[in-house]
Amino acid sequence: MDLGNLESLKFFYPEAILSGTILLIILLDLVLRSKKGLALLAIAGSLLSLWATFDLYGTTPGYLFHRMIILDNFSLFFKVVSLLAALLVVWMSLGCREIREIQQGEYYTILLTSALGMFFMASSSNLLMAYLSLELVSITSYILTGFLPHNRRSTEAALKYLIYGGVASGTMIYGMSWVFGMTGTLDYAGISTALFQGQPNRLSLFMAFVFILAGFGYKIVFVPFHMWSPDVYQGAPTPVTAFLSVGSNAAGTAILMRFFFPAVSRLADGGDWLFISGVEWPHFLLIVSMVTMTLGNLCALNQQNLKRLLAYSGIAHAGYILMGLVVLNNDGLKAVLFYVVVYLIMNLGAFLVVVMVANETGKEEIGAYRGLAWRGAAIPAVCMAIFLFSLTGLPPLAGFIGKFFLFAAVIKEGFYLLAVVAIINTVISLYYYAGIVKTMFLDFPEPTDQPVAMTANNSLLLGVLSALTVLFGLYWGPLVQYTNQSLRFFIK
Amino acid sequence: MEHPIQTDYLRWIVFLPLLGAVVNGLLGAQLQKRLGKRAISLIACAPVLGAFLISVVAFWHLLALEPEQRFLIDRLYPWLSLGSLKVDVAFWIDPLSAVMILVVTGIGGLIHIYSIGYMHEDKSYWRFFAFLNLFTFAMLLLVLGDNLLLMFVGWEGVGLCSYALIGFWYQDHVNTTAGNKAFIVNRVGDFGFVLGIFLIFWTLDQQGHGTVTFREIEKFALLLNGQEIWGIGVATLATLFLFIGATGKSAQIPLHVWLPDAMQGPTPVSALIHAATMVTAGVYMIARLHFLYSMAPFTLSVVAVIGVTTALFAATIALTQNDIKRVLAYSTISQLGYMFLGAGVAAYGAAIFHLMTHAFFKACLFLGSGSVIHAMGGEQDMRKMGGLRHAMPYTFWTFTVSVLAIGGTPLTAGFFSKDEILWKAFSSEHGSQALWALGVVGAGLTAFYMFRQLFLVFFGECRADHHVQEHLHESPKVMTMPLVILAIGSIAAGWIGLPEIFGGSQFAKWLEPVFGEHHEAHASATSEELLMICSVGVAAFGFFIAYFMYYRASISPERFSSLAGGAFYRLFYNKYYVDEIYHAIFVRGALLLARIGAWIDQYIIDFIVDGSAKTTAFVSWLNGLFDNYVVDWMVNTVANLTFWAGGKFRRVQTGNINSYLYVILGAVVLAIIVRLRYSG
Amino acid sequence: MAIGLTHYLVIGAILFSLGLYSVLTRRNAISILMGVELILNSANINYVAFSHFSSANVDGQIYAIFVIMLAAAEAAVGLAIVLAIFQIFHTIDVEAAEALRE
Amino acid sequence: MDLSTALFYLVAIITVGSAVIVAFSRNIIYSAFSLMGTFAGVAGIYVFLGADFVAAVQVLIYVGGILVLILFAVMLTHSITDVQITNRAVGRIPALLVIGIFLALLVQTIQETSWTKAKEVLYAPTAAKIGNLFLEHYLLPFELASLVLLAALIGAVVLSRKELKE
Amino acid sequence: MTENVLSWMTFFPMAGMIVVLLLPRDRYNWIRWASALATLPPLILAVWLYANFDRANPGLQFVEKYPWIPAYNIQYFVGIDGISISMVLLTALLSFLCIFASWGIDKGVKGYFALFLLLDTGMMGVFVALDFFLFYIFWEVMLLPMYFLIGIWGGPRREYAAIKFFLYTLFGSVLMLIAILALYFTSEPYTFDMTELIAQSSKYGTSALAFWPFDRLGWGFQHVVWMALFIGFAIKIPAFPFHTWLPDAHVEAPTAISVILAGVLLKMGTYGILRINYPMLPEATADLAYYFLGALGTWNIIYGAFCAMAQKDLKKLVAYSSVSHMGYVMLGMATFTTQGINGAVLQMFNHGTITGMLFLLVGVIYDRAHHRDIEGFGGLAAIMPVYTGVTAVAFFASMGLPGLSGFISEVLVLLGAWQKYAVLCILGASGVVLTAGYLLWTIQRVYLGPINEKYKSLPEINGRELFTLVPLGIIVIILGVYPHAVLDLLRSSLDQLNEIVIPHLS
Repeated sequence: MDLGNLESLKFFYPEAILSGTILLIILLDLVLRSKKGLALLAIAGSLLSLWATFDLYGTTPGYLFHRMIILDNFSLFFKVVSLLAALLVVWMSLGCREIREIQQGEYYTILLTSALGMFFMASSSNLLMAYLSLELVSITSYILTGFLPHNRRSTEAALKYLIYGGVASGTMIYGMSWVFGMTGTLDYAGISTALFQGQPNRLSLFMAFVFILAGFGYKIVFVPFHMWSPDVYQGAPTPVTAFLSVGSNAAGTAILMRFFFPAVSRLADGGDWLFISGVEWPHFLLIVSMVTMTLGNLCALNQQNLKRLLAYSGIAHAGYILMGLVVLNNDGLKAVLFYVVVYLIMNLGAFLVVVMVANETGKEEIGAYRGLAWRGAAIPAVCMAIFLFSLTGLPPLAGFIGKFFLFAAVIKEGFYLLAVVAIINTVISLYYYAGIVKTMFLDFPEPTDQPVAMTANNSLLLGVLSALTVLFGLYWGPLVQYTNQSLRFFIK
Repeated sequence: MEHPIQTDYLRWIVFLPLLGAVVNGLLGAQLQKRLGKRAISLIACAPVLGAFLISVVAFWHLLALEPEQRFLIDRLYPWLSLGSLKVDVAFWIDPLSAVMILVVTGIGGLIHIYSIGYMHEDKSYWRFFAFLNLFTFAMLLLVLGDNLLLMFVGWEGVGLCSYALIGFWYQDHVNTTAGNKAFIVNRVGDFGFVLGIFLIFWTLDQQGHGTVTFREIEKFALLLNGQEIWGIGVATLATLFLFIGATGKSAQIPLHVWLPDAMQGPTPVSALIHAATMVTAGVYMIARLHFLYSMAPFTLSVVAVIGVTTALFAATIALTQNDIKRVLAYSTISQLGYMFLGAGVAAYGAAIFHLMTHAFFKACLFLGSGSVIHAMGGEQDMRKMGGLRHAMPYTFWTFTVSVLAIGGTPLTAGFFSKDEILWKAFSSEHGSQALWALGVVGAGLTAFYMFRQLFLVFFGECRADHHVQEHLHESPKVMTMPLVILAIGSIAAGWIGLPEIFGGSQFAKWLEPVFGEHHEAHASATSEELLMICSVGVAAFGFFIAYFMYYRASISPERFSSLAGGAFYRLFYNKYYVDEIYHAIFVRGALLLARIGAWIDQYIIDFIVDGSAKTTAFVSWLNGLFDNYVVDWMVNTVANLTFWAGGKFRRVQTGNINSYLYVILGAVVLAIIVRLRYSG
Repeated sequence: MAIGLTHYLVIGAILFSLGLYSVLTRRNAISILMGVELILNSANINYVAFSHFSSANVDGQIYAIFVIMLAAAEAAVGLAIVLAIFQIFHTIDVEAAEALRE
Repeated sequence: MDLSTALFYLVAIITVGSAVIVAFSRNIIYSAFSLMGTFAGVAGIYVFLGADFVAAVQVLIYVGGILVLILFAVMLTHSITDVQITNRAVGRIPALLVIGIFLALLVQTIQETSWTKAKEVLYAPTAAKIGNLFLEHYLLPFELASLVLLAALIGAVVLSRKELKE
Repeated sequence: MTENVLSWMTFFPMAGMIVVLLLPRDRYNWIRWASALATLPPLILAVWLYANFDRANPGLQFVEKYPWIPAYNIQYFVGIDGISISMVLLTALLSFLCIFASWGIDKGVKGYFALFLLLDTGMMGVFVALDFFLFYIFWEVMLLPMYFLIGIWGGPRREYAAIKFFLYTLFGSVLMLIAILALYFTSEPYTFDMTELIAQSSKYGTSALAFWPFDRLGWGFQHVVWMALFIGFAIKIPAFPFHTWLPDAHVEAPTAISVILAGVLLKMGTYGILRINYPMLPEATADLAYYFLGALGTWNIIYGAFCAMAQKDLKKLVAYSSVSHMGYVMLGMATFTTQGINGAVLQMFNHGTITGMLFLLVGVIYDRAHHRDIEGFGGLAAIMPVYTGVTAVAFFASMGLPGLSGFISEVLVLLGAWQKYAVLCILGASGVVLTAGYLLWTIQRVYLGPINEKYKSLPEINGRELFTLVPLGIIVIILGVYPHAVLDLLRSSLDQLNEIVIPHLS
């Protein structure tokens, strides 16, 4: 299926609905007094678009808009993920004090725009679209990061983010230009055929890929393109941090998979992916993965600021996700998809608790969590423990299942070294996650620590997230089925 | 013997005392409050006497049978049956064990009765009797158990009771220490014992007859011939292992150290456990497994040598002791030495005979000393006694009789039994003149120190202070009765085992079915007489020296004690410093190792563990260093420069971007170079 | 020799390196942004050159146009942020404000 | 060596030279201005490559837009009254080193790479074609770009109108 | 109920946990009784199991098998055989008694009992699970409650102890996860079903791997997997180099938790080895367990004994005595003789009861005197005769006195050991002497001697405490007199287990 512009429109509902919502918000922002309505509107819009997305399942996959974007299960999956991220983050923002102090109209606009950008990142089938969508997400992210007024941290973070983004995407398009030069086309399918028929120069191809990885990598936050994340995560308003940590991470994974798997590798039987021989991109990624998880965990060890700590743990998890990619095998990719969902849930949950505590104490340091369980916030504390242990990867929590599939893929392909490194990392990570749990439960509050109350809104969201974390830990059958059948690329 | 006669009453011999122990142990405290000490003593003594009666019945039962049929068994239930290991809880009785149970229950009963009087003031009366009963139970189990494991249960059980009774007055640190010593030393012996069991079992198992029951071991004993482990004959090794156990229980060198300290316990305990019964378990065990020992001549000689050495060794120590009970303790050790000498020359019958007679007179002596101590108000130092014969006639006469017996005065039990052993030591094919000679010397020493004790305690002037003298009194009937009976025993018991020249030994006949005929090269009767006279002479010599020293005081003890500048005296008096040496080596050594182990745990293993954690932390700290230090440095340098206009703009963070970008670019370049280098 | 694809690519490479260089060495946010612009331009040169020599269509040129557009957008945002910082530092006492990493 | 070649080299030198100044100049104002040279040079190169429309866009947006923005920023953040206007850079030597290696690698690779060759090299006015493509084949990216610009617009407003809130 | 009795036993406590969570926070007694009621049914069912367990059948019994995640062939598969039955009984008993031992907890009562019940479920699950995945889940589920129970309700250094325990165990279990997956992907078709994996044990290669260090060691896939699993289990046992978490954890944990730790958790290590390493990787077992495991066990015995001797803290002493006693289990397992392996499993059971008693007793005195310093007591026998009596039983059982359960298992283990490696047997037997040494010394210092004026008025042990102790004491005595009460349950399965490994012994 290869549709032109007009024919494509009827497969374009989700994007259309989302864009409509965005414009609507911009308009209403001018007239509406209560900004709460905007949030609800945003939620409604993304729900609607979510429904539309699910509605698109079952339609024959294919190209839209003259081979600009692809409609297939893979893109649909990531659309769902980014919508969920946006949805939950908007919900989270409702209960966040930081957000109440800023211009929410613009805030929600930009947030949804970013989500829209992620749509295209997941579905672009063309170097140009890839670049555009990436930039769309990036620019919106800069803005979101710098959203807090008169907060130098936020602004500085935004600046830093911008500079990294600029350099990274610049490097990326330079690399893309080489690919273009070697294949004479921007279209993924074309690239694939050209690469596999012609005899492209291995070295230049390798360099081009490394450059491109710079662009993708700083979205997925892996070493050495990770440096921005701690500052940005710490500086940005917490819901934004949450959004970046799950959303742009997922979108980056999507675009990376889309480019490196269907575009420049071939699917062999048995679900293995053959890469262009002589281009040791997987080896590069293998090392990157190990370094990433190790560095992330080590840095996380002595962090005092929880957002910063979660940033580093996010880096580590990027490393885990890469594990699934380097095995060049469908099992690995499936594991990655599953992990993306799980990570979304548990990480958002963790950030939600951060928001709840920050609402009351205005602090993000671990000290603010001293004896949380005994300060009338037993439930958030317990949920936080659940999320953190799930991040560590302990059964019977979702995180374990995610890790389990990743390990499974790695071991099945016999990457034992990688597995061992991952084990050691798991143990290290337990150390700092348990450190937080210790502060919440094993330490007892000082009289100075004010109690933490919880609003209905937040506790509802918290309940949902923690319930999901446990549920997917015990019965993940349907979810894994969904993620598995989401790994369907449309290739022609 | 192939078809043992099943009975179902033997178990009661064992269980009656257990019953008493359980009742007293669980309810004793209450009963004592409610019903008083009488009830306790009734509950305690009745079962033992009951057991005695049943034993007598069993004895008659045996007598009624043909000699080679004399064998009853009472099987209860399978205790352990795993693979080839099949162990029943079963009791058996044959002439040998019959003798033992009669001794145990009989003398034990008497001592129980004696204790009623002796312990009367003690407030944890019930506890004492509970343990006494428990001990009787364990001892009977040891004797009647039809397999090595069951015997081992009794073996350790008696150890436990002796531990508990030595430390009966646990408020005093000395007593508990003595208890620990006894238990641990015994444990060392038991350790050997167990290994012996294992060795026997597995060796027979290889032959397809893995077993630990005595009868079957006897049946298959010959299979052990020619079996070797570590180049040593299995029979030899096994018997040696078991013998380690025997040395522990029976206080032979090198494990004798616990017995003297064991005198810390109440005197009846010393009498029952540390003289009459428990300590003879080793001898009994060897007799029980005589077929194995007879297969291992080397072991036999070891046993004999150890025995005679111990006999002399202990005797020399006994010469110098002043504590009335310690003297008896050492004499016990040395008498046990004689028994082992007997066993060592394959004269098991003689050994058992001496065991029995010794049970009588030694119990009598201990109980006598007990009644003395009782009268002296707890005083145990003989130098503070003297002239008690007027104050306590019964005690005096019974004591004298048993001293005569142990001293080997002709026609007393001790005379016959000890002489039997000495004769066998001389004449049996395992014996030798040397063994005999040493034995005789020992006999002389025995006579000396026993009479020394007699004179010091009962003759001459009383050296105690007035307060004590006023309270001197004969003990109550309940205490003197047993003394009398035992005294009679220590004369009469000998007559069932007369030497050949006086018409042969009933006792030996009785044990024949067990040990079989031991036809030793029979030297002429005259030589036996000669030897007998010789030993009697030596004993008499000992008696006279004691007489002149301590009765007439015409020879001053210092004459001897100052020999060789008193070196010998000090050596004997300090028990050859064995305790000190052991303490230095074993106790200290163990504690040292313990400390080392704990140290390793704390400082090495944990160090490694924490170390790995620390390194991780360190690495992460290094990262932090890079993050915080390098970058902050840049930040602050940068801060002043980014927006030059700014005192205002200090510490603006864009600087670290560069360093980060360095890293990125460096990594990329590196990757490319590596790529070129390795797969170009 | 005739001017070929390589010449253009080399120019692109040089610009790229110079951009990276200034990004590496500059301490000044704005200068770094300039460096980024250089990088983008170098990429653009490549695209146009490739579309001229390699592909018989104008895809490359279009790509370049988009890049320019986005560069403008990015520059706008970036400079807005720079100004924001500037504003903050006019209004806020820097000593009071705490830096990102403490 | 004919005229066009010479011309090309001239443009190339302008481009690279001014880029060098951008990178190395100690004075941010100089950098900013010489950036103009680079942009112009690049536009010239586009002309050489027969991309007239792109060249035009380059001149309009870069020189007319971005550069002005940058200069504004420089002016706003540096009080002109100040005499000496520095633009210090640190760690030049290591940077030069790394970059040097990097450039060498790039050039080497570029030379030994076999880039695809098109059949015929076209020199035709491209504006019309590009316009058509925007409305036909590249419609979606076009719309997307507009969305990006919208977002950037809002973002710029949000970010820079902060001082108004007070 | 009877057809899925094991599930009931496993999940009833969890149901209890939910009830407890619903109860009001400050109704301590409600919570306590609720948890007691939650742990009672498993105990009753355990008795029922004991009655209805087919002793002749070496195979699995009371099996339940439902698909769970069919896509990955993961099942809910539970069942017991001779290897696990004794542990199941022990778990049921100890968890019930420990509820009463925890009566004194007055801080965060609700949380404590909730976690305790969760822990109970986890433990029971580990022993009944026959699906590797399920096994792993339960295995890890125990970690969290344990961490909090030690960390929140523990002693002064509780945080250190808790995190140490946590890290150690997690490290082990992640290694185990790797091994599990390795086995999973070697099986054909992929399965976590232990019985299946055992049936396919021939698939796991034993030829030496090509790369260092395995080429040197001559280790094949099977050996590596064996080692990975073994380390995971050895940490729980705890075998020598991995044991240092134990003293800390024990000393800091509240009484009941120490009991559970020593009584149940330690057994999981040895249980795992018997359940998984032995039948699944027989050849590696033959190569590695033979001598290596035996020597390790012997070393544990002696090393633990010496460490115990040096301790000043009563609880730490008991902890190290566990290290020593678990050594017997390892030695027994390594003998591959009927006597040895039966003795080992019996020793697991006995150690559970005996050490359980010991920790309870330490707890009793700690509640009264508020310290556990061995030197700090003395003469307790005169003050608390009953307490002392019970203690004596426990201590003597622990030093293997005949007539008490400890003796049987130790003798069986040593008997088995003699046949395979006499030297180790001799060393191990010497451990008995050492044990007697430090235990008697402790008795003397704590219970005997002159009365310590400070504690003249210590109250005698109370009914509740006796209620927790007496049943264990009775079991200890019964098993000493009639060991077949338990041995009969084990024998057939363990013999079968031996049969699997013995053919591979070189």
